[in-house]
Amino acid sequence: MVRLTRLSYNFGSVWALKDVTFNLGKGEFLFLTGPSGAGKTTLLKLLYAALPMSRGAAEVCGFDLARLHGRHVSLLRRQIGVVFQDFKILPKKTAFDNVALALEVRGMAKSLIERRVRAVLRVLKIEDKSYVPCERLSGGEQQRVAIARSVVVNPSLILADEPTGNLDPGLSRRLMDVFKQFHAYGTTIVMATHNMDMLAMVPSARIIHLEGGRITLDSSEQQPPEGVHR
Amino acid sequence: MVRLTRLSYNFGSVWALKDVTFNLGKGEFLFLTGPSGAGKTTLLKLLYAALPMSRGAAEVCGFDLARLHGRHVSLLRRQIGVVFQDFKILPKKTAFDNVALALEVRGMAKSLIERRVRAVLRVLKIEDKSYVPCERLSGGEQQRVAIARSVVVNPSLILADEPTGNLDPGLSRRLMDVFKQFHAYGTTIVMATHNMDMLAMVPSARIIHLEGGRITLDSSEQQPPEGVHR
Amino acid sequence: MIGIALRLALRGVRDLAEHPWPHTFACIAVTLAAFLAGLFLLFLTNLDRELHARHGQVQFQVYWQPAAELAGVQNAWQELRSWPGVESVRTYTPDEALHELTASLDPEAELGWLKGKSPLPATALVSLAVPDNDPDRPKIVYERLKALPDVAEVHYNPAQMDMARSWLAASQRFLWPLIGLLGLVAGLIVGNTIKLSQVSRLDEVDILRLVGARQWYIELPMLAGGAAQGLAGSILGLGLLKLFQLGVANLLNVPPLFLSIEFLPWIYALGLAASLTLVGLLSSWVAVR
Amino acid sequence: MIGIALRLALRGVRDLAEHPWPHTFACIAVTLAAFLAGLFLLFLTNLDRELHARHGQVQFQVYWQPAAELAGVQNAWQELRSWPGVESVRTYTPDEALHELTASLDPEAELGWLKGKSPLPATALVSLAVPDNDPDRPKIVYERLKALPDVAEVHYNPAQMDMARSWLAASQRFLWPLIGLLGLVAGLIVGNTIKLSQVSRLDEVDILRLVGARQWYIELPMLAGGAAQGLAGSILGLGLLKLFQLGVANLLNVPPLFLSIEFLPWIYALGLAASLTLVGLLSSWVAVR
Ligand SMILES: Nc1ncnc2c1ncn2[C@@H]1O[C@H](COP(=O)(O)OP(=O)(O)OP(=O)(O)O)[C@@H](O)[C@H]1O
Ligand SMILES: Nc1ncnc2c1ncn2[C@@H]1O[C@H](COP(=O)(O)OP(=O)(O)OP(=O)(O)O)[C@@H](O)[C@H]1O
Ligand SMILES: [Mg+2]
Ligand SMILES: [Mg+2]
Repeated sequence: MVRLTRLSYNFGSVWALKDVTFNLGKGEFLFLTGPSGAGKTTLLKLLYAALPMSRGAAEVCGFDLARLHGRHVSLLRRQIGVVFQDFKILPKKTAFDNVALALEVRGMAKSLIERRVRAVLRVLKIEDKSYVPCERLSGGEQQRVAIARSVVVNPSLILADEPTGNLDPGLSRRLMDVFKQFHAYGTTIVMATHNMDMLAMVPSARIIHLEGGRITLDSSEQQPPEGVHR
Repeated sequence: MVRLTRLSYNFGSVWALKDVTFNLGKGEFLFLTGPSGAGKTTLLKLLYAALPMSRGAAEVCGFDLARLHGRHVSLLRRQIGVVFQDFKILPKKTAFDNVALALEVRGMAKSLIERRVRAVLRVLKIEDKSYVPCERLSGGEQQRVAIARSVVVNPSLILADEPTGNLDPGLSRRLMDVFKQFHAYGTTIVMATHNMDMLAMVPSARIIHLEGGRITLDSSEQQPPEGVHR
Repeated sequence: MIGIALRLALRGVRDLAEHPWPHTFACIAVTLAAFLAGLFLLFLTNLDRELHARHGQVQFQVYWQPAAELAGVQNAWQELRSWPGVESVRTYTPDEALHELTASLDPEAELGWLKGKSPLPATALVSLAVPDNDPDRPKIVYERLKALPDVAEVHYNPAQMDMARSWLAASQRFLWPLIGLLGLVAGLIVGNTIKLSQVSRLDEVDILRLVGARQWYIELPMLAGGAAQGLAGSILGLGLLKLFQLGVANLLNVPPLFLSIEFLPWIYALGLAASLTLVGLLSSWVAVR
Repeated sequence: MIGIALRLALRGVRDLAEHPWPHTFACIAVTLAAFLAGLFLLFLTNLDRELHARHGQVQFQVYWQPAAELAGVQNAWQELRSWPGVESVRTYTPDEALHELTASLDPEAELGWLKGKSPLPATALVSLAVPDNDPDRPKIVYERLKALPDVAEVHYNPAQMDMARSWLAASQRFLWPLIGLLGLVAGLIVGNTIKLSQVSRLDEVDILRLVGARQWYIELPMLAGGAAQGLAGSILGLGLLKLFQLGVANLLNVPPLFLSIEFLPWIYALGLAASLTLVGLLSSWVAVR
């Protein structure tokens, strides 16, 4: 699903990622941890082609990121559900519209959209805020809209950047349940988090710890790099 | 420092706060907890006059919020340091400028500003990002800028809304150390958080739990409402 | 496909309501730019029309011999009116000429005693239109006038003839470039403003890209929105202009100016609206890129 | 206090660079609006000047008797030029008149044999300025011309006289309202655009309020920024206009039009710049509120 080989990325003189190499098989659950500024967001951004590749090689969902452009970018992104650290939802549109947007972009029929969006909003317990403009939602509610938008498309890869930062423990657990359910159906999940409680909730998950842009710990290191996880 | 009497607030038909009553003495440390959408942010916004009072009575730092307007709003706000849940920093300005802004607004001399801002940025470990525009900072770095701006003014009341959402455990602990230090010097602190680990770090703190806009638990309830804490 | 495109376009127009202020301001600015451009055009077209009307013609003053028979002269006058290109003929019998002259100098003069004894000749003022494709007409007409029986003299101001021709040439040379310049400036104002108002939607564009929207899916609503603003603004602007024109139409239409201000030829108005709409579309396109 | 105000104002101008695109677009739009308004003004002032020059005067055509002594006539011509209000006197001896007439009709005609035997009288075309405060002058001059020795006839077009007066009245009545309207429209365009560009700074205003800034601390930089944009735009626009004027100044200055296009009177230019600056200031103020 994801193969990174000596991936590096710099913002001017700041190297946010240095020689990151790992493979992630279909259906794996990966926690990205590391202190603030370690490069977690940068890594996720590279994976969904929001930053251009500069050094190293990367393959995501069968797309070679170094040779990706034009409409292939949108094709790649349609396979990925992303929860952004800063949500990136449209403040003037309602929660429903924000979530539906991801499906409309894929050309899905209106009635189907309606059903799926409702279902997802219900699972994340914001169905009562469906028709409220997002700028009027609380921090946690906005975060749940962002999460809903990422999973509503039934992606084959979910990238979640600090998705529990504004959620209370109860909602965090519920979110993990949703992710675990997707995981059970074979979705690959990459979640960047500072919340150590989350790690405990998915004991089978792989953990990669970044520090200063380098991998300092990979819980699967004992195993051969291209092994059981594929 | 803060006296609330049957404070209620509604957004249209949604009652975000209902009959909230409590007194907070100078130098108290209060944790506001509660599920997402409980009304924590709304309560904080009322305290620094970002929302107009509608029902009930409130006094903050000696200002009666119901009869506050014009330049008194800015006078009140100058006594308060606020960490916003969504940071509210200027993306185009550097970290230094964002923090300095709070001091410039108070008419402080340039050289003094320089010294204080540097000191605060160092404590929060972002001195190496001082001259980077904030839009280029990571989530946790932006949050630290927001925190730095709230404490740099030496406020008599700190309102912090989920200040550790994007911080790793190490930085969260450091932030709590900073807050505890201010607390030791007599600053009143109100912190809304979902992070239960934080509660454990200030054992002497008072905890108010909101649910659906109502106080469901006040750890000082055993004591008379207008007692030792004044 | 067309259904989707239409739906997207409609959505683009609807979405303008999400940022009401920028788009209202933009629409006002487009309206005003359209009005200003239209006002200028109105001015130019009216001026051109007026000058064409006044200068695109030559006048001959024909003097008959004082001894000429009035009946014969009046026959000639009748004939004159049917000559090709002759637009008007103002005639004065000797008595009328005298009356006209003295009345203009001293309205109270008592002239009854001069009746029938006027020292002035019979005259006719012949206005001739000079078409662009027949520059020799004045000369031919001049010869024909001279050849009329009993005609003593034919005066005409050759400078006037030149003036007419140079005005025509100048207006041909400058009017269109001026209109072009005007269009450019109005277009730039409108384009700028619409681009500026679309800046408030760039966040949206970003987010759409991030959730996997194709380029056209993003662009179409923006283009439709921009075009709608251009169209709405130019229609409002032209409406304002029409009101203005109705208000001033007859203000100058008093003797002896007789300047009636007419509305833009509809083709100009249509062109203005169409080009501003196009500009709105293009500048939205630039804004999304 | 003044130091702080100055520093804040400077900061407002500097901060424009933080949102380069909106403010660049706004500045371009202001430039173009200023240019357009200036162009219109240029047009109006030149037209007015031209029409005043052409219509604010009356022309008399004076015919001497064919038998008059040429020397005496030429003395009269000399005297004429010194009369009050007389702007020019174009004179034709009989030969010159004949030459002029025939040359204009047929430039190749051989006229040597006619020399000294011209059938035409000596004539003079007297241009008289008609000041607003002396409407009777034409009549007086007419009487004096008639009283000259050997003068046979004096023609003048009384309608022309009326025309001059009505134009003056009309331009007094319409020029200023038109300029006012123009200013209003340009002002609205500029105001709108600057307000639109300041929308991108409203976040900043919000944040400043939240950290406890006073109203004037927030407003001053915005006002300075808006005024700077208005000023910069109008200076650029007037610069463009000057270039335009230099480019076209002599295009129409060819015989027989002799229309030289002059730049705006400096007081108009100054007024334009000042009012656009004020508009920028005011609309920023509205934006912050
Ligand atoms: N501007 C607004 N207009 C309408 N409703 C609002 C607005 N702001 C907040 N609300 C509603 O008020 C309720 C309380 O919101 P508030 O932001 O105070 O919650 P919170 O406790 O801070 O939650 P979180 O932990 O998710 O940040 C929520 O139901 C929210 O949807
Ligand atoms: N657009 C940018 N321009 C310049 N530097 C950047 C930019 N974005 C991120 N950086 C820098 O790159 C480094 C890694 O940033 P990144 O956002 O990946 O960190 P992170 O691991 O997500 O941190 P956090 O947990 O705080 O969100 C940081 O030092 C950050 O300042
Ligand atoms: Mg991050
Ligand atoms: Mg909140």
